[in-house]
Amino acid sequence: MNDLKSGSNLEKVLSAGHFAFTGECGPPKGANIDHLKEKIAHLKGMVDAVNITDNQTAVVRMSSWAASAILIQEGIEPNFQMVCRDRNRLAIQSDILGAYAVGIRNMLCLSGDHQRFGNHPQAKNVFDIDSMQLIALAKKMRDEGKFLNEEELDVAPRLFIGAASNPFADPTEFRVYRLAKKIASGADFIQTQCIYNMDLFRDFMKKAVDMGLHEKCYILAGVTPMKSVGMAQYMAKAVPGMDVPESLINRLRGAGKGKTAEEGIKFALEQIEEFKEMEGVAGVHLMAIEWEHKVPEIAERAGLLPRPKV
Amino acid sequence: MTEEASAVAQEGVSSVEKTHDIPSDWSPNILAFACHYCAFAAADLSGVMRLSYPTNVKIIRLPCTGKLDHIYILRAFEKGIDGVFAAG
Amino acid sequence: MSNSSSSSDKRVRGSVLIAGGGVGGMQSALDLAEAGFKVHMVQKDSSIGGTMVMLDKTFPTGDCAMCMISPKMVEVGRHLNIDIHTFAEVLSVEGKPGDFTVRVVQHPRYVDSAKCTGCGLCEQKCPKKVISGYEQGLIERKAIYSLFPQAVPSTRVIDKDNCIFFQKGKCRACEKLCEAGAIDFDQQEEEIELKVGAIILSPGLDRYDAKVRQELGFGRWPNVVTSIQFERILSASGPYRGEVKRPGDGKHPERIAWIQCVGSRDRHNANPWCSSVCCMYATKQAIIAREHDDHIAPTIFYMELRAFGKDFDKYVDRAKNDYGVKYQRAMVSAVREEPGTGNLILRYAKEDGTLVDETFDLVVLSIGFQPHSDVKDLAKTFDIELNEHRFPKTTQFRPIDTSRDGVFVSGIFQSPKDIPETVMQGSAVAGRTMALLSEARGSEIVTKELPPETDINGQEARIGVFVCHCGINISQTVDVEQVVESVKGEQGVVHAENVIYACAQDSQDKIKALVREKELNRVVVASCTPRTHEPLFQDTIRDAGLNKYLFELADIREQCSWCHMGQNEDATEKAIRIVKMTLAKSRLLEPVSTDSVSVIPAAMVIGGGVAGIIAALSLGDQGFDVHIVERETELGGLARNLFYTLDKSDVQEFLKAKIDEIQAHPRIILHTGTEVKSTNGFVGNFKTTLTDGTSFEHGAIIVATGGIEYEPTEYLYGENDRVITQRNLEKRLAVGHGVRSGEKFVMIQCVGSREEPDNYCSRICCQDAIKNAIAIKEKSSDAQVVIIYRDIRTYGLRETYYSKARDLGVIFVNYIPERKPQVEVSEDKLRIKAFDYMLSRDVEFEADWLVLSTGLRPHPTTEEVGKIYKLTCNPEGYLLEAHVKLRPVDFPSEGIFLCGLAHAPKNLDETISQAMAAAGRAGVILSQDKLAVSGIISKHNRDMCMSCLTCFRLCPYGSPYIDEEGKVSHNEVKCMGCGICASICPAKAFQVNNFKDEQILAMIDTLADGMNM
Amino acid sequence: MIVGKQKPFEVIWDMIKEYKKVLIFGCNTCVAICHEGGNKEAEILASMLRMKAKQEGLEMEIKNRGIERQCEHEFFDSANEQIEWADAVLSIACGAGVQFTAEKWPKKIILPGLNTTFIGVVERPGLFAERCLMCGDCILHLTGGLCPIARCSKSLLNGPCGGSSKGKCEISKEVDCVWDMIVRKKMEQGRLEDLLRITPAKDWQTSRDGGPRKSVKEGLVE
Repeated sequence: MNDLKSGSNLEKVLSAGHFAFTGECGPPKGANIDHLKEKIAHLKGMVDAVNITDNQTAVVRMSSWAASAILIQEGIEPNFQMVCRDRNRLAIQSDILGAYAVGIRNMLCLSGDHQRFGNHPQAKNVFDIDSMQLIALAKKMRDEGKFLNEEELDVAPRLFIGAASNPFADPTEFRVYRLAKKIASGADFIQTQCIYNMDLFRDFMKKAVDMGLHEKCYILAGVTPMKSVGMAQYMAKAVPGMDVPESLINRLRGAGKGKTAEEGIKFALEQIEEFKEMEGVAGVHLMAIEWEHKVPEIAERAGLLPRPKV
Repeated sequence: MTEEASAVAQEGVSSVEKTHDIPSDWSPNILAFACHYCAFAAADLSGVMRLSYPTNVKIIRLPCTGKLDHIYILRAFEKGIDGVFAAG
Repeated sequence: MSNSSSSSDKRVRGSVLIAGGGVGGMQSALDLAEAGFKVHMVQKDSSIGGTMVMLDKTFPTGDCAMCMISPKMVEVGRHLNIDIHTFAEVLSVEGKPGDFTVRVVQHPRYVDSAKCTGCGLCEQKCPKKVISGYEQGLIERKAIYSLFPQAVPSTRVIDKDNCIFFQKGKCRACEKLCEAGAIDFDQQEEEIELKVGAIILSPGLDRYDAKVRQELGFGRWPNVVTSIQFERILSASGPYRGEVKRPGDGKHPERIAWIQCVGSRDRHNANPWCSSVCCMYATKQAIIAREHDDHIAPTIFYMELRAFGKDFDKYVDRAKNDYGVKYQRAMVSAVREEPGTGNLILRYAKEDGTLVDETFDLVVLSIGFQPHSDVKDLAKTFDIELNEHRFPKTTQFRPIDTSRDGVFVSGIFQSPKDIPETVMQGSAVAGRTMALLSEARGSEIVTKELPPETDINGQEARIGVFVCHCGINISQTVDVEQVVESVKGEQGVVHAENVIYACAQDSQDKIKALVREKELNRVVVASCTPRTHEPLFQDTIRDAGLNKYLFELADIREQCSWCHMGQNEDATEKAIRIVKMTLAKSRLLEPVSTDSVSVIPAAMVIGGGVAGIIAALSLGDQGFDVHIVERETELGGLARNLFYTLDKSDVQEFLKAKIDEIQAHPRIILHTGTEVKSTNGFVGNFKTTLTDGTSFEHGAIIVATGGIEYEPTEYLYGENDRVITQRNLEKRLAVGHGVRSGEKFVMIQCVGSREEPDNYCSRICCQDAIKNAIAIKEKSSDAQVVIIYRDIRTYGLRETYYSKARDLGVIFVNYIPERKPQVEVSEDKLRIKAFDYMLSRDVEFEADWLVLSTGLRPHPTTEEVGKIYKLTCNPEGYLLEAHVKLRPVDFPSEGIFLCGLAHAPKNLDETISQAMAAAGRAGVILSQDKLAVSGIISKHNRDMCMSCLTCFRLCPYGSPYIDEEGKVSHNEVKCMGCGICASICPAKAFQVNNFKDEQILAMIDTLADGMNM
Repeated sequence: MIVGKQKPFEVIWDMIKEYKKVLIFGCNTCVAICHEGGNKEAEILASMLRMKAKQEGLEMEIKNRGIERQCEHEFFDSANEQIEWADAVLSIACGAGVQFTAEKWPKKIILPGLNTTFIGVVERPGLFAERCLMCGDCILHLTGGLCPIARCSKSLLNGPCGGSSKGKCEISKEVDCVWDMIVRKKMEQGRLEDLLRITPAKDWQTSRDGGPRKSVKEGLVE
């Protein structure tokens, strides 16, 4: 992994063998860039790159590549997320070119949540291609310098291609194969869904390692600290593909009033400690949803600071 | 909300049912559909027992209430019959 | 009419005398008449109907008893080959099987049945009131009366003892009023001689006279009633119109007590037998009473709860759980009235022995059955032997044969039983008789010769309208002339007139004449209900050459004049409207041609156990080919493990004799070691292929797949070889193992029965235990036998064996399922601990043998066979009959019948009865040359059909099917004309004959046209 | 078959109320099978609309009739007279039938009474379920006979996505995850390797995305 594919900070951190640490931020529901800047300020210097979500949960927000561009202005490296729900292959390719042109170097390829539960359920979805095909498309543009239709493009967008993996969705026995498929399609790094069921994740990683997947790709474990018992219950019940063990909910409940958030952070820290040692895990992706200001504290307590300069 | 449903909601299209004021001397005309084997027999028995009920009830015999077609009920209402009673 | 060949010198006659017109007798009559035998029914009462007509509703469906039985009565009354002799009695019987001469006395009714139209006017006007026996003394009737409103025949009868004219020489009000001139005070007793081939006795039973039990207060306290009185109280057509009131003061009772076993199971004051039905009818009455008035709190005082029949326990559970019926196990020692309130104080001992006085508002005495007081005379008349209890002597293996050949017995007269078993035996004696008289089948029946039908194709409607006065039944309320005037000039009406009695012979003749004279092609009669009178008028116009479906009846009596009395103007208007609606339909009536299909005179019996064997023999003896299909290599089924019956008959000897008979029978073909692979076709025309490749055609199917015995896992069975089943014990005793003096036997009842997952009574185990206990005691009187039981359910005459076992010193210990007996093994001895619920203390027994009374289960093949023929099973896996009360051996699908353990657990004699019943029912079909398809069926228009399968999925009778071309076709033979297909078809590809959409819509439109809006 | 659903009564009423003579025109094939557009439904709808007209005090004549299929010329012959009579025809056929009626009667007002919903099967009596999206390039041989284009909410060709949970789709617990079904079926058949291959981006030209389609049967076409 010596020849850098994109030269992004994230890629450099990972290829240098550091334990990577990425954050996440949702663009504003409006054109309020001040609020965006305020949120990302908490992350500056705390993480190696910040994922900028793309109309996450099918709720309309500022476009992810525009928000990514603002991050670049602020001196923070974005991880530009792109979903297949809202664009056909024409728009996807033009957006990739545009993103690269404004300096974006990381792109996370996703299928995207269905619009049914977003704020425009009346929308016609696109899904011209799926996430797997998006990965392959990005790789083709970068490595072959070709559009999907085999036409040559002049300057290839050199992106560090990421993909998501949810070890907890069903059918669980297929999940590691799907990971392998994404890697085979061209994913350079993987960010997983939030992990709460450590037993299942350990098992998943063991299989991935057995298949040698960790040698072909960097796997970043997803962590979202629980803020409250209510949040844990909501995630357990309402978020598809989320596996929150009853024991964790009980642990949070047992922490007592006013102390659940701290207990949630403690659990996240324990997880990060384990991921540092876990074979095949190359870093942590911290999704502190609307809790960006807690990222420095968590990074600090997790012993992840300072972030390496590469 | 579908386009249609919202059209209904926005344009305030009148609902299917319309209510009317009922005059005080009004009495309803009622049509009963009765299964030959049970309800029609019950109607017979009420006669045998000389049980009295208003004359504005008429009965159409069916071989079984399974034969009761949607259109029978609709036609009755359409023609101005006030109440339909299906028994079987 | 013409007699189709009869000669008096023939040895075997094709006619049957049935003494008794209850539900059992009617079943026999209809089966026999349909199967080609002439039937003479002799009934002592003035109407047929028997006991069932007095009942309000029947369990478990809550169907109205009269609604179920009334169509049957009408059918019997109208059948061309059933002659009813009511108000008549048999005087003597001479001759031999095949050729009896019976003398019958016909008592005078003083009403000429040929003239009486049953209009009932005489009854209304008769000034003399008499206590009504039918209504159990709760209200009065008139001196000229009909037993009940739906009586068949409807001819009234004058009660001579109470008639003012007969007693005082003046009045004759009825005679003056009768427009038909039917009153005949000079009528004399008549004697008739009947020649018949066989005799069926089905005269029913009397009920115990509750006054004998003085301590219970019946006859003394007005609010103590008998169960039959309570049936009338509950009945919507009864004395209180279905309102639950007490006779004493008309108040609505809330606390109602039932006292069970009044007159039953009591050797000292009453009858020793169990009446079989009281536990269930009391439960039913409690439920129905609650349904009438939910303030009612029922309590049933009982000693043994005998819910032994199919789904009976479930019904009792429903009573307890859903209706709050309280079951109190206690003997009520006295009932006395609380002064001033009319309430009743019951004294009884609670489980713990304390004496309690509890107050109730109404007390119902569950009175049992007993033979009529003149039963000995009856036995003498028919020359049959009675048993010690004055019931006809029968045996376990020949349950419906009396001591006299050719004289058979059925129903409660044979022994106490409920309605379905009575109906079953009704069909069984019919089957038995069909076999006896098979060579004379068809020899004495009359068939009707009809003129050719007029072709009305293309003709405009020419309608004749006849409006009936029904004496004054209609005309006193409805202006009949005005009705006639109103229809004159209506489209298509070419004749309209009013007649005094449309159903009288002169009117019938007039209608026929007018059809010919005025070339009528539709006839409308406005009179009474089509339910009873439509067939009569249909026959009339058919006699005049019109297709019978060109007739339509307008009901202006039951549904107009009778329910709008005193509202003459409105009633007349309504009558006009009804007639015009009927006219609208009539204009659109079309002739309906009824098809018929041939019948293959052969049957297939699935299962070669006792049920299958008996059914096959009966059918073979009736003259039909029979294929028995038995999956095992040997016949006999479960009976191979039985050795003797309660009355000590030898089962193995019986079985061997029957198998020999089967093997020697020229008409029976045995297929053993094979099973049904598939059956195609429909009633009359089935084709079956067996797994061994054999295939054959047949017209009927009898499902007798039998049962298996539960293999216990409880009470150390299989672990200790001293723990055995009743069947093991029976074999030991039968093959000659002696019983040591002092040998100790403990029996536990309900092993694997009446508990989840098999929460039903297996019916046979109580009597099995008692049978074996008696056998032990008879081998060694000082052997110890203990029976640990929940309820001893020795119903009917079996009860006497229970008493006998007690007399022999068998110890009975009552347990409740919450505290089951415990079994321990210590030093080679079995120790059984139990909690005796009655004595409320722990008891302990040492035993050499622990005998488990294990239940029955349906045979596993029952479900498979059920799937082949689309038969449904109850949750326990027993096949569901077409109707629990009146069609106990039929299935909803025509041509398929049921008997034996596949239906429900039952004793050997009951299996034999049911097998003969199934054979009788099958015989009815197989004896037809052609099966007529009903006219009222759904017609399928294949051009309009797009095979959406909606009808195919929804038809309850499976008449739409997917044909060879893969499209939906309709098998009209299976169609019952319910019209579900027509009302649901999205393409409107179905129309029901005589109920076509256009016909119904025309009626609706005509109704609407006449409304004041 | 084609599955449809009758439009809300109010919507239908709004469409027809301005006309004096209205024919409710049923189609007795696909939409009759799903009990939305056959003779019976035409009869019911006509009756209800007549009542509505009466309640609204409008002088209208509303009749009903149906033909075998509204997508073929010849079947129309038997209904010509009534269509001619009507000011407006409310066709309760699928969208194809409505349009074909409109094409055949260019001067007539032809209105749709149904929403044409999907091509599906009778899963249980009364329960119709979508099976095919008519993409014009069938891939069922790759996916164990289960179509992810029609039955995956996102039409993913390389599923299942991360929202699959206990065999259900992320959009609703009422919707089966077809990819879950595909994976399990392939595993049962021992053909999981089929799913390890990456399915490339689909050529949607054969689908509606290639513009309105026609199909020619050589030898039959005139």
